[in-house]
Amino acid sequence: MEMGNFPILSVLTFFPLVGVAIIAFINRENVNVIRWTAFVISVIEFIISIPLYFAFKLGTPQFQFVEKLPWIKSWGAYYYMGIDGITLFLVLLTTFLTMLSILASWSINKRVKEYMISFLFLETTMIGVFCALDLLLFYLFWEVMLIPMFLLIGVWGGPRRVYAAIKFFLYTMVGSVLMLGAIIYLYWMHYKATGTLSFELMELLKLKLDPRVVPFLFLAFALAFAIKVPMWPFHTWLPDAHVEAPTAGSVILAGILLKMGTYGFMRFCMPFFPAAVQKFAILFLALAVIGIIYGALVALVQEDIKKLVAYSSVSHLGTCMLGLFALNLQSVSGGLLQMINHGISTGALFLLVGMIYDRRHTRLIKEYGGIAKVMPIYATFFMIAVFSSCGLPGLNGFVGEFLTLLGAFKTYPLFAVLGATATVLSAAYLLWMYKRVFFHEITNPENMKLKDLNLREFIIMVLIVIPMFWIGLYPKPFLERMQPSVEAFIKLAKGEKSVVYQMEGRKVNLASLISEKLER
Amino acid sequence: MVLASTKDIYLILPEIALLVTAAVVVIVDAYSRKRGSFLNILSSIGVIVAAYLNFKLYGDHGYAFGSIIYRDKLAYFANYVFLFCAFITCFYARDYLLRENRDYGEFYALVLFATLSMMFVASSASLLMFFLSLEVVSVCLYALAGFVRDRDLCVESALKYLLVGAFSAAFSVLGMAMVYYAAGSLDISAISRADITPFLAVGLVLFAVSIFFKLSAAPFHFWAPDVYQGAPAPVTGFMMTAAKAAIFFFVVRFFMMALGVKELWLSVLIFVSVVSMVIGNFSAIRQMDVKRLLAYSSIAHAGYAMVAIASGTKYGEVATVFYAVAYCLMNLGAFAVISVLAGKDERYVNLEDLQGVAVEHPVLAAALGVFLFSLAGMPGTIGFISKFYAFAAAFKAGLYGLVLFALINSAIAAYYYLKVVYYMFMREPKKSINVQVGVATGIAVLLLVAVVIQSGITPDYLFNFARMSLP
Amino acid sequence: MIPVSWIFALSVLVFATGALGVLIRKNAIVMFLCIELMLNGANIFFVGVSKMRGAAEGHIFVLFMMAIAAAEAAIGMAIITAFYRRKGGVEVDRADLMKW
Amino acid sequence: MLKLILAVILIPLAGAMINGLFCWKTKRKAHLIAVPAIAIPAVISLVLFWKVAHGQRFDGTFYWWISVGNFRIPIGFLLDELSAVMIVTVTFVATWIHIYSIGYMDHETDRGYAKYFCYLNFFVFFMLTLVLANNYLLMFVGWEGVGLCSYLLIGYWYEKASAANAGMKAFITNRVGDFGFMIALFLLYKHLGSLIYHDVFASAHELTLPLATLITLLLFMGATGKSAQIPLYVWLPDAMEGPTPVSSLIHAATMVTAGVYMVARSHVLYNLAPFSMEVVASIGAATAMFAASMALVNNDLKRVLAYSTVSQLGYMFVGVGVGAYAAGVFHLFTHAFFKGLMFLCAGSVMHALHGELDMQKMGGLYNKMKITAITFIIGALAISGVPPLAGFWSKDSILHHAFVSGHKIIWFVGTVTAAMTAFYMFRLIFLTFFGEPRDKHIYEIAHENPPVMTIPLMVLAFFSATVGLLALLPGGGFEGFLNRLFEAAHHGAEHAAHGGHEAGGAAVLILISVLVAFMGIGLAYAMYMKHTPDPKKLTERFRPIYTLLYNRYYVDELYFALFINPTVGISRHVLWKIVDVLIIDGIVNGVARLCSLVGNLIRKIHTGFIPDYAWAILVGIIIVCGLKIIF
Repeated sequence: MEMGNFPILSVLTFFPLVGVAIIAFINRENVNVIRWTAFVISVIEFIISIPLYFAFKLGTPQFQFVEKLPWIKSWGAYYYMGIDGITLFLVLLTTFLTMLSILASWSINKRVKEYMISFLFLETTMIGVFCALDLLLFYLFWEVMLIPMFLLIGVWGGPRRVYAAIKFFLYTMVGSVLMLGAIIYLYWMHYKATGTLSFELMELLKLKLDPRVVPFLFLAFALAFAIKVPMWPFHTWLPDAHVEAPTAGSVILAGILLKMGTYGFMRFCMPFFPAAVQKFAILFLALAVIGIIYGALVALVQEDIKKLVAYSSVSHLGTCMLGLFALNLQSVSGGLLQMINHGISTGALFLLVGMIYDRRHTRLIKEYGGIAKVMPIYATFFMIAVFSSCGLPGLNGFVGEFLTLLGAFKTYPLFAVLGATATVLSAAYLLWMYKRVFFHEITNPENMKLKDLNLREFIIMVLIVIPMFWIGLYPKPFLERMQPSVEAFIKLAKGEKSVVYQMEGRKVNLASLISEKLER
Repeated sequence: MVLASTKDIYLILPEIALLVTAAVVVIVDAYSRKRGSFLNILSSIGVIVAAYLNFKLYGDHGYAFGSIIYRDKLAYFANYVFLFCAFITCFYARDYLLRENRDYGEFYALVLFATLSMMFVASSASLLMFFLSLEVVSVCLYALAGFVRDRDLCVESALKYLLVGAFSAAFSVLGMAMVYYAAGSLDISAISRADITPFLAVGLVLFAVSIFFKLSAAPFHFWAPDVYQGAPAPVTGFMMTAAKAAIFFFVVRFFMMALGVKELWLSVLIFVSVVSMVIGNFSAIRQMDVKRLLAYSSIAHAGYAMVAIASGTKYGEVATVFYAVAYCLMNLGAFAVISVLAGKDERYVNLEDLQGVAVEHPVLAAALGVFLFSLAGMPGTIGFISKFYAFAAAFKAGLYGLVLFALINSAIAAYYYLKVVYYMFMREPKKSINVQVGVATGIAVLLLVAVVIQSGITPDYLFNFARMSLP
Repeated sequence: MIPVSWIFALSVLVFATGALGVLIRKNAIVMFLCIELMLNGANIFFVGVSKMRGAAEGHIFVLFMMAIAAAEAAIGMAIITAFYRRKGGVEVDRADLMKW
Repeated sequence: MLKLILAVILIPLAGAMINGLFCWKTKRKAHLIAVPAIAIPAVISLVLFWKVAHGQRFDGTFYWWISVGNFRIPIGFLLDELSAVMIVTVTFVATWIHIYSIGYMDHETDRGYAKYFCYLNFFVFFMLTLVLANNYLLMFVGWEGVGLCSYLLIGYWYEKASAANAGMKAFITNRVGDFGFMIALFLLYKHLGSLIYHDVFASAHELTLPLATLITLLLFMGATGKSAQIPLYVWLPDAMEGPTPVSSLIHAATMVTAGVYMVARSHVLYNLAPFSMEVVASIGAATAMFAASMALVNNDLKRVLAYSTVSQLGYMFVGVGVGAYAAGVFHLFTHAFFKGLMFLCAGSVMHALHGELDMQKMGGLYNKMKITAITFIIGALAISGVPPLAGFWSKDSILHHAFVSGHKIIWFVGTVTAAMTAFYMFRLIFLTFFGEPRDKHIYEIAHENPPVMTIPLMVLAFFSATVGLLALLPGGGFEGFLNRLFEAAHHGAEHAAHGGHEAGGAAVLILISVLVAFMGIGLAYAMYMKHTPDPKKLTERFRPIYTLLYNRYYVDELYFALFINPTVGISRHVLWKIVDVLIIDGIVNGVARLCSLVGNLIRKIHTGFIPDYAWAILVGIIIVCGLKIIF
């Protein structure tokens, strides 16, 4: 499929803003019109993103669909967008989950207009984060993203929403200001070395840094991303934010936002400072493993379903980090795939929890029991999601988890073995929860009259279950698209700077495109 | 010897335009109370004329009136900034004044007088000229602060401003006298050539007191929360922005360009910067009065700007100038919104009163949100660009520790901005706030929102403009 | 001829007296007068230095200063009057609405 | 051949999908889809078996599943003697159990009925994947997949708390074993670079002894989970909460033998690691006896059978552990028939008694349920090792191999266990089918079940009685057929083992094991028919032992006290409440609170009093001047 000069990434990034503009002019009383508009926009967005998958060139680690325009000329900052095998699926995941999340937001009745505006705005920033190849541009999207998420949690969240929203915002902010400092340092070092100002990823990757400073820079970046991942012990914002956020917010938070942390490690933190990666590998592997086990153990004893899923995220993301820091092809591919998997399976779990919450307005496990009898379809989907999350072979979770641990075992057997305990623990906490919620007799009379999924919810679940089986049974399309980029990442993170990315031959330039169109 | 050559007059044409306008305003106001409501248009036109003249003059360098006024691109650029602030203030203040039944021409006249004095502050080539114009600005602002003279808060803030301001000015005079003794002249060029003796240094420090004072930099900031809280919102907006910007421009001209920061000032600047950030940010955390909160925030911002000043490099100069501009835009906007939200007699300035505004006035709340996020330094707004560049400049100059401190501070600062957003967006409205948004205010706010966001996303125009204004 | 240091000493003395007045008095008018005293203390030094150098600059400066002080006094009195009207006194501890 | 194999695997999957997705359409007619979905593969399996018997093998790839760098895993299948035996066993037994289920599950709701058959087909799909895979990872897929189905089917009556718990327990316990399995796979990949059997076995000799030992032990850890060996056997007795046909198919005939299959499949690796072999054999023997001892006193019909299964699985591991892979698999094969049969019989009794399982309430049922009783007795005789029934041949072969390979103790344990087996089986028969009815009401309602249930019983009984005779086929019989596979890699490690029924010593061994079987039966007859010695008195006499046995050695309690409760307790009270909430979040919130506190202090310096402000300015000036002068 030939993309021509179509600036697909820009369109993807800014199309939701068109939706924002449209919704801004709809009367706030027309709630359904607003919902449908938002949904249609997100569907179109998803459809626009599909060609990425087909047009993506295999076998090259270079960035594709690249667009480069001068942005802040006096600072040497560019509007520089592009994706590679690492981000391709993250972008697709974003458009996909946003679509589902909006569809799952029908139960929002309060200030729907603002809600949908925030959501679409959030989508813009998320795609921007994944596509930006200029550090300043990245930082822009990275930080701006906090605002809509802050509002989503804070306005439409649960009882402790404000605490959670502010905690989320400030925690992330603390991390990112240090990263900003490191970015500034790199910026000046690059200027010193070459005499040109640039925030470009590829340019900055070429830098030779003072080995005494590298650890500090690495830690500054790492802190920002570790908070986002979240790695133990920077995880405590997560349960709060997840629990308090509205369903769709949790889905996006778990599905996309956490991935930005791991993505940041892959794209920036580790390639920039290979020396520090070596130095700190053990520390980060240890934290990852602690996160895996700790997250699982704490999840085991949660009383709130959503909190349980939140802690399970800590555990799962630990696996991703384990994969990244083990630095071999299998582990990193697995870690990357696990990022996608976690987005899907945990996203599905949050959606499901949201559905039951809409009905009963509680998420406490003890309030339930025997739901399987009254909501068989729901129970089935929940079970699929549970098994996807705990890595049952044949579903997506297994492929990622197994690859990660397999690869990690090659380089760090001990950590991999410890990480593998997650397979036992995840089964324990998920099935125990499942048992308490769905099995046994119905003791609470309120649960007797629960209605099974309606058509809308059914469609959501069917849509999200499809990729679970797809990745579980035929992960090849995913893995083969990732592989060259993963290989390049490993080389970079190991300090082989000879494989720095080159620019794609063809640049898509929005301005020239527009002028071209005008001339015709 | 002629008292003033044509060239002299020519170079200060913008000021003259303002002077004339102010005079006309006073006269019109005196003779026809009824037409008072159009005075904002009149003064806005005067400001535009001045801006036009400024535009025409842009690029004409040179001293005027001997060696007390120096016009260069920096001065013209500064003029634009003051004129913009004055324009916005005059333009929307009418809505406020009408609501408070204080639609007096003096207001506009005082704003215009203050503005023209600020223009002199930014282009003064002598400490004498600086001090005189600054005092004129101050006198105008004393009057403006107490403009609503039957409001207790206003009167109180005017008194505090007057007494503390005059007190600190006196130190400046003493300092100037010492400088005059040590350097033999008050001309900036002469001072920069003089040997730095301890006497001169102490003189300069004493002189700098009124600069720090006006910048509301700690520990000379104590008046700021009270005055900013008490003064009428448009006045606060004006004096928080234009008056401070004037000082920033002078600082760039005097301390950075003429004297050089490195040996002379670094320790003082770092101290003041750190203390300002700490006091400003921490005091704001528990603050419930939105005006006072922004006042504390402005103290912290003085600290951030000081980071840029401390760098002392060319980058630092650009950063300082740009910071001043950004700061003006954000705070003008914030106070324009507050002037509306506060309601009659500014009764609703407590966060508790503002809770849930977003439900009934989403656009207004969103606009304030934009300004607050900009103040917090969120990317996508001008606040980020200015802060980034300020820190980058200091970083380049090797002030790693200071930058780190400032970065952490700006993360802490995010809390209280978020707090305001939280009250506006995330609480249910307690009572219906009867808010009338005047057309002028609406236009001003939207304009400022547009500029803040536009300059946050594509800062090139504004940034280059600021950079070009420096040699 | 009196040495400059003496003039400086006198000027600082006057200045300090004024400053002390501001620091310890509560009456707004007295405080304001003390500030005038401080200004005049500084002015003494200006005049002295000017005299010593035989230049007119200092003298001119002092004249400007007095003009400014007059303007300030005018506006100051207006404010203090307004204050008196609202608070029934000119003691600065009556200004206690705004703190913290 | 690939097409046939795919047909075998995918037809059950298709059946499961149809019943799963359209359960509200298929309802009562679910079996019309489910039974053919197993029967057809059964026929195809026979065809495949036929081909293998004539020397054909298949090892091929369907498609590449995971492929990252040099880690390439196909969805690929291996059909050789071992897998051929397995698929025939699985599909054949499964077919009859499906048919039996039609009658057994007729009380279920419409949806439940369809769901049941869906799960059952699904299970067969995974079981076939497990045995047909040509690499460890795909085997692992089947391995976990059968675990999933086991979970679903044990928890089929999820409204019963015990069923829900048992399902969860089964899955999690299995996961513990799978943990070891996974690590073994990691090791294999790390050191051999592949997980495909062909490559692994071809390069297995490169493994050092410790490594081979470690890998095989970890694999065996997986096996202990799936095949319910010490220490992970605890889930199997509880698994009896599932419908009885499920216990029969999954927890007796097929799934639980997957561990044995896996060890047999990995014989190349085990041959490299003598120590692991010893461990396998020892654990097998220990489990055999241990489980049998618990079966002695249990009064629950199904649980006795469950312990018996655990015990018999122990035998199988003894077989593979002493290197007699063929014997182990042979026992697996015969066990599938007679244990499947006995479970179905137990189910038949249960069905007739509306779910009653307590043997103490039964008695004399022979009169009411002749077919069930007779078929059960056939099964019991088979398991007790009474010639010429199936169990005799396979069990004896294992004991024989154990003895001749020098594992005298293991042989002794196995023989004693054989006696115990005979005893508890006949104890069960006497208590259930003979003697006086102990509960009138239960006796009243008892009735023979419809043919749809009895015909499978009879078929399986027939095979239980006769499959052992396969050992007599020319060319070494059943074991000879399998040894075509095992011998190839054997290199004479266990040369004298196979076909050892001719030697004189062997005859003595046979005699001993037949004797102990009859001793066991006789003792059971004496105690439960003649009451000499009276079981009650014995119980009184050996009260502590009885209590220990009756309470299953308190192992479950021990596990709870040692692992589960501490884990949950520490997680809740230490990790969550203290580490997470108090310490980590406490620090986070503490920083925030500290900032707030400091903020409140700092803002108090703005007193609002003008002279104070003047003082501040003075202090500021002094500090600034000081700084200026010092620096």
